[in-house]
Amino acid sequence: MSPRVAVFKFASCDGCQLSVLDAEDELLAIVGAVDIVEFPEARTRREPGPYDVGFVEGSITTPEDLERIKQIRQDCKVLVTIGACATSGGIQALRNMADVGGYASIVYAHPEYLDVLATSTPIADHVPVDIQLYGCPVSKEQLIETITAVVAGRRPDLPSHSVCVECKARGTVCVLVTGTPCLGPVVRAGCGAICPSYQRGCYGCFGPSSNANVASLATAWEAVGMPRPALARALQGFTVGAPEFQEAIRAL
Amino acid sequence: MPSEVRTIEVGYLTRVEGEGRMKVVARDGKVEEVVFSIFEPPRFFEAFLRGKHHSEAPDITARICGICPVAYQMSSVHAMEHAFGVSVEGPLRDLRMLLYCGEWIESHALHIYLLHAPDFLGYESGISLAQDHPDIVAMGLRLKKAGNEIVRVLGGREIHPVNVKVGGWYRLPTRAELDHLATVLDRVHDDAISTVALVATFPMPDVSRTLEWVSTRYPGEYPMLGKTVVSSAGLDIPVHEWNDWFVEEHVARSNALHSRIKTRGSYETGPTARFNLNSELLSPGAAAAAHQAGLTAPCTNPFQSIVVRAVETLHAVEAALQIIDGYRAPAAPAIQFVEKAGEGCGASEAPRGTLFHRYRLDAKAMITDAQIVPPTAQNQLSIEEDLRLVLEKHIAEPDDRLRTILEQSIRNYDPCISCATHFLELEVDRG
Amino acid sequence: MERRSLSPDGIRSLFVALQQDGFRIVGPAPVTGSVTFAEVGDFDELAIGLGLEVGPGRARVVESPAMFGAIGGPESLKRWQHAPQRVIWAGERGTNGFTGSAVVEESSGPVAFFGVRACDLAGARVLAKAIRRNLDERDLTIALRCTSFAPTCFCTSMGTGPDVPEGGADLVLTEVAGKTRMFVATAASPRGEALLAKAETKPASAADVDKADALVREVAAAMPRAFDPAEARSALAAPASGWDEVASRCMACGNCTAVCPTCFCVTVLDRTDPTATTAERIMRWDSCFTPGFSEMHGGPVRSSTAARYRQWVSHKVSWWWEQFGTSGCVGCGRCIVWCPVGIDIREEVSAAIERSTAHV
Amino acid sequence: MDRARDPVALFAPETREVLAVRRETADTVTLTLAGGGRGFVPGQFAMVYAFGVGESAISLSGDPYRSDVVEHTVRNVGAVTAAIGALKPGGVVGWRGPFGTGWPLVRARGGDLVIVAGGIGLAPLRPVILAVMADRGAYRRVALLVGARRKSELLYTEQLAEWRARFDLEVEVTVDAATDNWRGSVGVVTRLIPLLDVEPSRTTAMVCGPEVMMRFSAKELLRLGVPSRNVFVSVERNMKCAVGLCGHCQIGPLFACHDGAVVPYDRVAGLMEVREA
Ligand SMILES: Cc1cc2nc3c(=O)[nH]c(=O)nc-3n(C[C@H](O)[C@H](O)[C@H](O)COP(=O)(O)OP(=O)(O)OC[C@H]3O[C@@H](n4cnc5c(N)ncnc54)[C@H](O)[C@@H]3O)c2cc1C
Ligand code: SF4
Ligand code: SF4
Ligand code: SF4
Repeated sequence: MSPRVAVFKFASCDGCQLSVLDAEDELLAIVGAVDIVEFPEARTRREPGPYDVGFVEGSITTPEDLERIKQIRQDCKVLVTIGACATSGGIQALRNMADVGGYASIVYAHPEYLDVLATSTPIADHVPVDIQLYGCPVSKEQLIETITAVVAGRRPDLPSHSVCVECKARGTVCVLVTGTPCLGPVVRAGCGAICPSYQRGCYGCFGPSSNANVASLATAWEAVGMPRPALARALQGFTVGAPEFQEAIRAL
Repeated sequence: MPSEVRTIEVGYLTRVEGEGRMKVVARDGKVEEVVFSIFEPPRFFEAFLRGKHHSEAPDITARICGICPVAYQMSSVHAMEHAFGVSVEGPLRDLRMLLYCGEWIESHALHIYLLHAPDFLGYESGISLAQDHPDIVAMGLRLKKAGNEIVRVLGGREIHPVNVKVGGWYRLPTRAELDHLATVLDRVHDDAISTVALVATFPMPDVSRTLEWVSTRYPGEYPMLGKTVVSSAGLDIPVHEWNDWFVEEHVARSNALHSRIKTRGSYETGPTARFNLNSELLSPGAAAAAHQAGLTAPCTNPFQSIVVRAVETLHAVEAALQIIDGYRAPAAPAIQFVEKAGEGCGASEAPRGTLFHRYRLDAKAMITDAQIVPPTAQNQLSIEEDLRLVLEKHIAEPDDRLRTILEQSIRNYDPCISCATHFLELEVDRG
Repeated sequence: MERRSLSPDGIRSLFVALQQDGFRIVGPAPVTGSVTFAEVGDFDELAIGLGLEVGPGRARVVESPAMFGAIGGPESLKRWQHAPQRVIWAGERGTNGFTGSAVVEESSGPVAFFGVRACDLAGARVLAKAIRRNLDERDLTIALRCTSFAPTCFCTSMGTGPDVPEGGADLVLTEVAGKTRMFVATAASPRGEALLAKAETKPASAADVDKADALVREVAAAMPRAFDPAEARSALAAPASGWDEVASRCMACGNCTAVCPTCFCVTVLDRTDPTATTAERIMRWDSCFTPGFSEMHGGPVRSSTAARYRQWVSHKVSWWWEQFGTSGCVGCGRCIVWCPVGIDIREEVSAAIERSTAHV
Repeated sequence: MDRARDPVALFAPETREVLAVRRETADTVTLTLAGGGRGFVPGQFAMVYAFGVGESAISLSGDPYRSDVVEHTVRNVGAVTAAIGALKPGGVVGWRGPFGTGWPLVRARGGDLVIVAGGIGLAPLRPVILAVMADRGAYRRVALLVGARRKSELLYTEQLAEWRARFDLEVEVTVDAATDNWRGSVGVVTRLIPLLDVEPSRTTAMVCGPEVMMRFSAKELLRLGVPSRNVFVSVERNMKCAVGLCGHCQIGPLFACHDGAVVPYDRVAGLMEVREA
């Protein structure tokens, strides 16, 4: 019997689950190999759990979410979080930083009206997660790799090293060494090093790599005219909620 | 005689982008309540845009919606350029249109084949449609892939592309990249034509209504990157006068703002509105295909929006080919400008309709205030009016069938709920 | 062998001769932000009159008085010798187990490596030993002796340049940049000679030859000494401590290993189709700086950045000798230029030598 | 490049049928694969490939004198070993080998032999025991010290019992924790080394197990007086190719895949003593 797969959504832009439908070449083969029994964005037929694999997009932002994710965890044998929202709270986790901008007060002005939590948090803060796919959005290739790896019983190839490894393999000239600020050295690979190949620095949508050394990167940024506060600002993006970046922002 | 009350509720609308629900109540054959509401949790984009540098807006606002990120990038860069008193024209603008063509093709093909066609053909999803009609879905996927390929080549990736910036681009495409796109588009040109013919054969519920249609306009072009806003009731204003004419309101049951035209009420934006206001500006092939499909402006049957979408897809394929053909690389990937304080407005045509952005910037070109009006919020009232109409017309149908038609009529708008819940302030009327 | 001289037009004719002989040509080309080896289809795609101003963690394109003035671009010959990623095996599940076979690399035509320097050639020789694969015998190397050097260069310390050793290339060019650009050419193999015969050349005057040789000698004399390879070999033979300071700067990003012409490490990955009926094994560049590199169940053997940096440097300048009878470092300086934080292997090795002698 | 001599051909496995599967412990099985070991030396390993999942270095654990089949004892610790461990008779794996160095049986002849195994480390040493017993007269005293975490994790229990019953083989088994009605020796295996009745200067020692266990065993053996050049250990490192091309298995100047896995302790003592992490 083919594995029963479900796709769930929390606070998000839907971009990550759309990546499933963006796998045009593989889509029909995938739906032939796995049974997508729960995927409200794509099908009306809906089936309750248990599921073999559950893909979760989005961050936890409401009290109901807290309950729903626990149920989903119980229903799924393998739980895969997809994207920056699900793995680090997403861009909406900017609200977690009390000192940023005036919008926290917008949330708190009428808290009684809100069924919204003061924070946007990653799924793994609430339930154990088996596989994490990073990125805003996730990489289609990594998504396909994960699905095929689960079908084959393989460990998916999801490296935690820096973007630079992919950047060099691709043959892009380093934009940082040639004068443009880039977060690549402290950011997790997976996208294929897109930004440098478009002549801009990596802006970190895959979150921190393992062994991320932001303090050292600060010197490289200074060398291209970007002082420490600029680096701190740059880290306040789509993976602002990652603890390594939070810590680095405080230290900078 | 006890009165008969029928309630049809769909707690979680499927095959739409985001989380919404629908409820209609009829008493003794009379429509009593019609609600299309949005419960997707808000993400407070306009709030956290405050304090961000203007250059971050295209990347940040893209994350409002994974299905139309290009639209957000376009409306935001136009608003910023308006604030700085510059405008991007010539080949840099053409490339923006090319990127937009990619998004239209991708988004329309997704909606037509995977989300909407199943309603007309009696399937619960594109996935099950593919089981019986693999050729049809394969054709849709080919088209979708071609659209995505444009966005990937110009933007770096299909969703949340990275190459758009205020003033132009980070990197210009190479001739080889554009030639590759031309080949890709040539290959799906026939698919785009066949798509119009195919959807024109779909059985349509027979409903007709007229309302005020709104779209942007740019002289001589089928609208994409608009300069003015026009309507079927004679509105014709520069984009920056948007707030003088349109107003957003809070509605209790929804996590989104509804908009209406001041003093007039609901209106529709999107493919049908664009077509009704600009059909003479379609590419020759698209105009011919529309004619052959029996589609004429004004199109008053909301269910025909699927045909309009197919026509626009063909238009985008042809427009893209024309842009590639005429492209001459400009000297620099972006124009120079001086950052300054001010306010700027921009609007463009997301696949689902007009997307309006307005920003206020301080002296360091940091955002102090942002306003985003996405198409689905604008259409919410007309969606409800359509539901009412359809309900009245089909009230005799059994519940299951009725529910299907009602859901289908919501999908006529290809609603994008993630977009609709961007909002700034929250004032929820809990009755 | 007789030495000939070529004008810039002569160089162009050499290029055209290569094209006519059916070579794919890899030479110094302007790529956004730098000048580096790339495949070019036309002589005018070469980086003519461009140089690189490089330093630790820094590179900028500048104008150059020389026709080919750029030293230190990120690409060596490695990309053409040892592809970043390739499928090495493909198989299919059958009713009875599976079948499969090795995917041996298809030749995409012989390559002419144009304008390669002594350190690039040394890098290719060292890499060939590690991957047990020489350049294709149909490939051709047209070397350029260095008449200037970058502040990151240390080929003289490693004994790899600036002169091209005998048999190191098919054709050796030396650019004499003056009011008029001129090249002295020496055919170093019969194929090099045949190629030269097809180009517009004239006999080189003794003065030109002397000038060319003097320029190369001047470079050799002027290049500062980095460290003594023998000392480095013994100082780094046993793992010692002292790597925490460099580890505080190193980002474990892997740029150094990627640009190093001799770093050869790869990983092997598996891929399947959605139904797991076909499978592929993929070989891809890896780096001793990645966490997966030394992974055993329970975690990596070398988890700290200090351990990874030590592994890299020790392997390059010490253990390589035992494995392949040569230093793994050829002194090209690429790892210094392309390390985003400018970590300088010369300084780190010197410091390690100092630490080891201080211990004794 | 000389494409004809592309060394990736070295990566291509042959296919082998699983003839038998014997469960050793909850997470460990011994597989019998069709086809011989190509004259492997005890201590050598093969790369065993599970289709679509990946390849792992697995020691040859069977009788070196059999030329029709090979045996592998596999502990399930991850994806590849799980897939291999789940195979049933009739299943097929990919196989390349044998690779690496072997235990120094020739050198051990005429002297005393001490074999120290911890956990799965007994697998590469079983061919040694089988070879020694087939030629028992060639060695003087032979001692086998086996450690496991608990009784239920002991490998080859039936065979161990047979070996213990022999008079020409000294077998000591110890567990870290006395569970499952264990009535034998308790404690780490290294504690048994000082009690050995061997002539140290004429002793060859072969040690395989977790890295710490090998380090402490080696120390005890040296303390007993066994010359360091006579102590052999097996170094395990992440291996992606087994033919010296991937670079992963390096430990100092050694490639564990062809300079090892079996190495004289004095070659790696310095490397094993400095914590690499
Ligand atoms: C020379 C040698 C002989 C071996 N003999 C045996 C044996 O007889 N029986 C047995 O059960 N195991 C043996 N192993 C260990 C076995 O190779 C690993 O347990 C196995 O590779 C783990 O792979 P996995 O995918 O199941 O686990 P995972 O934990 O999913 O593996 C993840 C990664 O780590 C690497 N890895 C993890 N653990 C090890 C390890 N201990 N050694 C090397 N690489 C590792 C794998 O290559 C893989 O890349 C031997 C290892 C070596 C080097
Ligand atoms: S991670 Fe990014 S792309 Fe994915 S759902 Fe969140 S905002 Fe969208
Ligand atoms: S451009 Fe960025 S990602 Fe690429 S190598 Fe340089 S620092 Fe790393
Ligand atoms: S030395 Fe430099 S290039 Fe190498 S891993 Fe460290 S930071 Fe990266």
